[in-house]
Amino acid sequence: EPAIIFDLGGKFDKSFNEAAFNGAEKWAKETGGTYKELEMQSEAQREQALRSLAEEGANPIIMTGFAFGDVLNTVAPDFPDTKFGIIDMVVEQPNVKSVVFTEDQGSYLVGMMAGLASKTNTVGFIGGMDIPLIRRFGCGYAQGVKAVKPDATVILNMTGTTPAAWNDPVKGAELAKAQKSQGADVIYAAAGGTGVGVLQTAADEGILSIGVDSNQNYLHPGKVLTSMLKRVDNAVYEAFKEGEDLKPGINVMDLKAGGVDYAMDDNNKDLVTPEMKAAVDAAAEKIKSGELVVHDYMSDNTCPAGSF
Amino acid sequence: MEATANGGRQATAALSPYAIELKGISKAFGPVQANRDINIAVPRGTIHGIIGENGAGKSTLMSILYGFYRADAGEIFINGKLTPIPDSQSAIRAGIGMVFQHFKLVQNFTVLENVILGAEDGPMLNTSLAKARKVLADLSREYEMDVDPDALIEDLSVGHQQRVEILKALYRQADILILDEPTGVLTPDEADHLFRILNGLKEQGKTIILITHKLREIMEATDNVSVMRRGTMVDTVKTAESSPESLAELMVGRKVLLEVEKAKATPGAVVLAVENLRVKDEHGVERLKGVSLEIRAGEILGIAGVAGNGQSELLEALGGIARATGRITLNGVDLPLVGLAANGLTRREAGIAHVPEDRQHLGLIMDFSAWENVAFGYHNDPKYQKNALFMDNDALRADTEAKMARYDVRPPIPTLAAKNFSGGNQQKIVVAREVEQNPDLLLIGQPTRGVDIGAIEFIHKQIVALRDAGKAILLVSVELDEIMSLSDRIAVMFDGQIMGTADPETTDERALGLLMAGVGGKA
Amino acid sequence: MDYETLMQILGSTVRLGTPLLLACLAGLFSERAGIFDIGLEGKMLAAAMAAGTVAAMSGSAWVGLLAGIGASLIFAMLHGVASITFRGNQLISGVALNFLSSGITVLVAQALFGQGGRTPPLDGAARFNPITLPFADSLKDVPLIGPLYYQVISGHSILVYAAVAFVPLTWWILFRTRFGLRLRAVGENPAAVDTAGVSVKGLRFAAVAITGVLCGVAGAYMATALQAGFGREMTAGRGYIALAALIFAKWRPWQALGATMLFGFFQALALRPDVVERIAQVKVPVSALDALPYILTVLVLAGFVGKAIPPRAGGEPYVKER
Amino acid sequence: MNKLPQWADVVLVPLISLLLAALVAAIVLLAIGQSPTAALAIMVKGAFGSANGWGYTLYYTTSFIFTGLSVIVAFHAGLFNIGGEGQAQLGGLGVALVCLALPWPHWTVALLAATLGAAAFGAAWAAIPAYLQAKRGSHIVITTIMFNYIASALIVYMLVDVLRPAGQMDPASARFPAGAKLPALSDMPFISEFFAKMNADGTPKLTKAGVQMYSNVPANVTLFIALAACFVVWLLLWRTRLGYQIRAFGKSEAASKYAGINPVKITMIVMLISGGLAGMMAINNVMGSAERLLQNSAEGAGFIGIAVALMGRNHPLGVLLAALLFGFLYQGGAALGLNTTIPIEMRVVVQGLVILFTGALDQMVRMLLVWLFSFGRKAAV
Ligand SMILES: Nc1ncnc2c1ncn2[C@@H]1O[C@H](COP(=O)(O)OP(=O)(O)OP(=O)(O)O)[C@@H](O)[C@H]1O
Ligand SMILES: Nc1ncnc2c1ncn2[C@@H]1O[C@H](COP(=O)(O)OP(=O)(O)OP(=O)(O)O)[C@@H](O)[C@H]1O
Ligand SMILES: [Mg+2]
Ligand SMILES: [Mg+2]
Repeated sequence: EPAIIFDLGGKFDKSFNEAAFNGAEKWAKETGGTYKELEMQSEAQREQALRSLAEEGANPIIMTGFAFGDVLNTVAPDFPDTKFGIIDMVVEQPNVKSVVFTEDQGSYLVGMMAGLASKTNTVGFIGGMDIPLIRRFGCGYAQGVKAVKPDATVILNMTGTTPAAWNDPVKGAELAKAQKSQGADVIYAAAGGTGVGVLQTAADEGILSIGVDSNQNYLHPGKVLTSMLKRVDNAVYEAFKEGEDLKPGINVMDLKAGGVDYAMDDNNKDLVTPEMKAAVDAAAEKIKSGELVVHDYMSDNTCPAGSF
Repeated sequence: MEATANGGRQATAALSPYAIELKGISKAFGPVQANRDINIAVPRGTIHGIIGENGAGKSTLMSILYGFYRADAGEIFINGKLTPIPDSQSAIRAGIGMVFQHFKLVQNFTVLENVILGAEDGPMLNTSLAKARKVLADLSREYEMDVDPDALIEDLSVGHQQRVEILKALYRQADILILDEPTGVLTPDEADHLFRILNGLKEQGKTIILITHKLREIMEATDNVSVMRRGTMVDTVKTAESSPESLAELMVGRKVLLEVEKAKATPGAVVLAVENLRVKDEHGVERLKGVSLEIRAGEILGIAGVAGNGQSELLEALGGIARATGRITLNGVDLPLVGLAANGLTRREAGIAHVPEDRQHLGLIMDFSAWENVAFGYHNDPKYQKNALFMDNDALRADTEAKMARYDVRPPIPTLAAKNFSGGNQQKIVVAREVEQNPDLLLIGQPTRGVDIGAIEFIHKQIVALRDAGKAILLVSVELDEIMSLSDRIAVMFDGQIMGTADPETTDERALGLLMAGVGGKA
Repeated sequence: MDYETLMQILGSTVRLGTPLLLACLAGLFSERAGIFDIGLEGKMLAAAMAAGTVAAMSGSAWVGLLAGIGASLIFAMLHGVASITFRGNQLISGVALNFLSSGITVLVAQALFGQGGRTPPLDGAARFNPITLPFADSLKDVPLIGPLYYQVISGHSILVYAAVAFVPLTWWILFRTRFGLRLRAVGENPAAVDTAGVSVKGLRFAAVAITGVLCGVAGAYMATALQAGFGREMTAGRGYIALAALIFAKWRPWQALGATMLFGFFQALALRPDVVERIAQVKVPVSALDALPYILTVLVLAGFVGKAIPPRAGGEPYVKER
Repeated sequence: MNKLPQWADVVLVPLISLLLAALVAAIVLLAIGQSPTAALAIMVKGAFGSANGWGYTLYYTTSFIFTGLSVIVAFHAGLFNIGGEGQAQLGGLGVALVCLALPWPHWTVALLAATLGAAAFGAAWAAIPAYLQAKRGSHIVITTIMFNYIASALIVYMLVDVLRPAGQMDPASARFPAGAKLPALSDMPFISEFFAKMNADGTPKLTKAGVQMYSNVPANVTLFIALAACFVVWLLLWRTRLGYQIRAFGKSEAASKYAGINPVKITMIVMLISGGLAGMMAINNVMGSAERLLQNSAEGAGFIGIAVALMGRNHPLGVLLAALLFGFLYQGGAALGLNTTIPIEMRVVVQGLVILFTGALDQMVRMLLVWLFSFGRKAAV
């Protein structure tokens, strides 16, 4: 029986963890199988959660979030017969599969769209916890904005420095208000549950927002410009399908592999003009072909397009 | 509403000559039977005294009448009518007012606010306050009780606070006024004023119940007097037909020996010398204003005075509890007055033992067993230590058993918690602990408060024996009789100072009373 | 900091200060009556859950508000029974009820909605939406006053204005009415109230009930105005900050407004480390800003910023017979 | 009010309180549509049904013993230390700084140093509220609550800005060196057999290399330190001069002044001991289990200490039993989270109920008992 552990935001964060949950649900529906799940309540529980599931014989065990990296490194060797999958982090163990995404590429695309949709020439980004991974989102986004509007202002904010930053909608809302008062009319939230507050406020205040991880366009129809899709659902789905034969190693899910994308549906079709879509799609093709290289913040911890 | 209530009262007035009749009142606090089947009748328009030893149940009985406590059994008749009094509201409605032994005032409220509390005229304060201000002015004038209606209670003297309590009752148009030990905190002068007020009230037809320990006051002020003993009502007599001696006998149940048998003192060298001792309380008010005194070996110095004139502070400063300035020397050695070195422990090491005034609050840990209490204050004493780390609990228990036997503590069970001993036996434990330490100086406050006659004699004997062994003793007591009969020398305190000294052989209560009131003596 | 940013932060201050203010006034009633209440947090949380749940189910924020008040009242009465009727330790009772609330809110929300202890997001009439005061839009561009009026004064939900109105109301009740006189007296010397013929228990229960109502409003504000729904532990220690503010305010209503807005300002600042950094010219750790209200409270308690004397009978059950 | 016999007060009151708490918890479970009996069965199985379960139960028990003792030491001096959580977190910081300071040659040396570090940091964190209480009369309950929040902010700062190794994303310290690794119960001679992994057929599980495998449980040598601490606290309180003074001070501050017991000194010493004990919990969770410092490492154990102390009637032996009870609750609660749809918060509910009934409604329970006893008496007459 496979198992999944969700990180602190909880499986209903409408974003990252929910995407993983959807992948698991999809697998369950298709195969009729069952799976075990656990939600983290605190940092210190991670190890117990992992061990408990492994002791109970769950296999494979998928966990969402980089924060599991360290404990997985110590737990995996104790259960050589169990396969583990971790998302957003590389753990080099013989029984661990690591799945990472090129968020910079997806963020670049929605950044272009934000630049094109902005009337004030100012756009915002609200990240969750201030870590290189999230800066990668922000940096890709800023590059995308600058690609279409070189003189645009990109306001980059982070919610906090601890995992609590993933689940602080009040702070998200206040940051969104602050960005709006600085002139931003499109705000990209890459902040897990915190983003719910950002999107809510943007809708309340009559500006556009961009969702993350899951397709969040439906949350405020006609008010969410698009969502940067990170196909965590696919990653989980695939892992569950591979089951006990989960292939260890590193799996990079990039634009080309369908790991990241932007969301189009009925909710935002009136917001995205055909020209915008054409421009973004063209860039996507160039990225896939390698013609266009988006700078990855995590490669050197710098961002050419903005400062945090 | 008030008018009809008054009218109702007047209507029934004709029916019964008694303002109050209590029938078969009983009340227990846990194991303590504070009142047992009490009957009493108080004729209207009289001042009725109630006397009895500490703990006899006087306050309890009156609190029941005022609805503060609920009786376990019994009936209350007001003006001949059966009147259940389940709470104070009912008592107030029945025209009863009470001034408690411990005042029930809100310290940071003004006089006016305290007066209207619970007797407001409507949901809005300003109308109530305006009316009360007027009524209060009238009452103050009528009874010569001037108080500033806007003063905060905490800024008033005790005497004034008591006036506020009386005004509170009068404001509620009380016909029956209960005063629980009103003069304990007053100077004789203030007390006289109070009695003038009470007589004025009586002339207006009000009924007054007066609880006091002072036989003189009973004789001077009351029409009738009831005597309580150990929770029961012993007798009610006409004051005019009784005498202090007969009342005292009723109170304690046998003839009272007021004199303590002791030989003449043979004072030796000065043991304790105090110079210009000053103590401030936590509000910065000076409570001890430069006291100087000396006690010699083999001498008992008695401190007389109305409670609250600095005696407690004197004991606390000498016992190392309160910070002080000035100078204290014991056998010629200076004792520290401030800082960490000034504490009960170092004083004991220096040779001072201390029986505090309030044994339950200071002298004992009520939840500790008797043997733990015997080490209290002497827990560092080498004889109670097993080694550097641990206390020798076995030795302590043995020691306690010995002390209990010698002092006839009942029951003689070292493991019983202090709170499970009666007041007298608690006091014996404290006295045993302190006296057996064989100190150079014994400080002893209210040694026989709440203690029965038998135990009083025993404790007095211990004090005299210690004196005869050549030790110095400082005795503080509010009981003038006790001071007169035990002391070899008497110092009278008033307002934080020593007003004068007297020889018990040659002085009398009247002379002491003047000193206690701050009249005469050194200014 | 430019004026526009300041106004924006002050606007946040009002929004974030409001739950603190409501909870602080709540605590004021209870503590003035001599019942210590460290359970403000739990009551707010229970109210937030009930308000979020009922608003989601009924679609009406007002019904949600009532439910929030109801839930908070239940906790208040539990505290009353424990500390007034059974003379239990008020601190322990408060601690216990906080735990109870922290757990039971998640249990109930999870049982009802199955969304990880959250209620569904609220919108439309299920939320208390911002109210734009008259002329706010037209005055917006008037220098100085315009932004102040538009950002700080206008644009809050009705509960914010209600909370501010509770301040003079509380003052008036406490110092101008019979009830207030008795309530203050019972917190200072219950025996005085008792012997004056007024029920100590009745007064204390009334005070505790008011505390329940105000905490209920505070919690409902959290779930239906500040946020759009209930989330686990969403009060995030605000009850304790309110308690701190109460001490800071020395148990007085107007000072409570000042103290809670000050603490709200700290919270608003903590949201904008960029601004703080610009002003201070050094990188200030966000955790330092988070800790500021608590540090300030300790300083107040230590008497460095004026001595706070609590109601004298506070924390002690009223016992007539030992 | 009638008095209860002592045995009833000591044994019956907590038991009945516990029963009432359990009853209400059962009602809560029924109300959310779950079966209380099934839940109990899962909890018992999860906590005591396997060696691994025991490993966690004892691990939690160890932590709760420390925080429970911390609370009772302060209680006996009349001080209500709600700051155990913050003190335990600071203790964790102490442990981390010690463990990361040196490549420790052997765990015994590291344990000694880390224990000192944990106790010192926990004590230091309690010292400020203690000082403010003793010298300035600031209510220790409020200050310790404030210090809990300040502690967690401080830990965040330390983890984010100071202790986090370069390149690591989650706010946590580096792993402690191997020399600082405490033996888990499953690493210890004799005891380890209990934690051997078994195949389904009952034979011992072997690695590929043919070595016997053991469950790696978090319960570790610290358990024995905790047991020793119970005994030491008992000795301290009831056998030493200091304990005598602590208890006297706690019963009556006024009287202890009369006896020359210095309130400032006692308050300080007691809070240092209390904070030290709470801090020492960190050798169990931070050094013994996580082997690095994490955010919120104490996981509420500081608060559970209050429940444990109340349940344990302020006696070290009672604390030991109550800690085991809460260890069961915690591990059982985790099992609930794993195996049922009952949220893990259930254990917080139970914790709240236990504190409520044993700490705040004890008078009610006592009155109930007096009432019941009065029947017995009447029947006897
Ligand atoms: N609230 C109470 N709870 C328990 N016991 C009480 C209470 N009040 C009084 N008692 C006990 O009841 C008995 C009678 O006390 P009461 O105060 O009526 O005596 P009293 O005659 O007024 O004495 P005193 O002269 O000292 O004022 C005493 O044994 C006392 O300890
Ligand atoms: N709180 C208590 N708990 C248990 N027993 C008590 C308590 N208080 C008093 N007692 C018991 O009740 C009895 C009466 O106590 P009380 O203080 O009224 O004695 P008393 O008649 O005033 O004696 P004494 O003259 O020695 O003061 C005593 O035997 C005592 O052991
Ligand atoms: Mg009396
Ligand atoms: Mg007695």
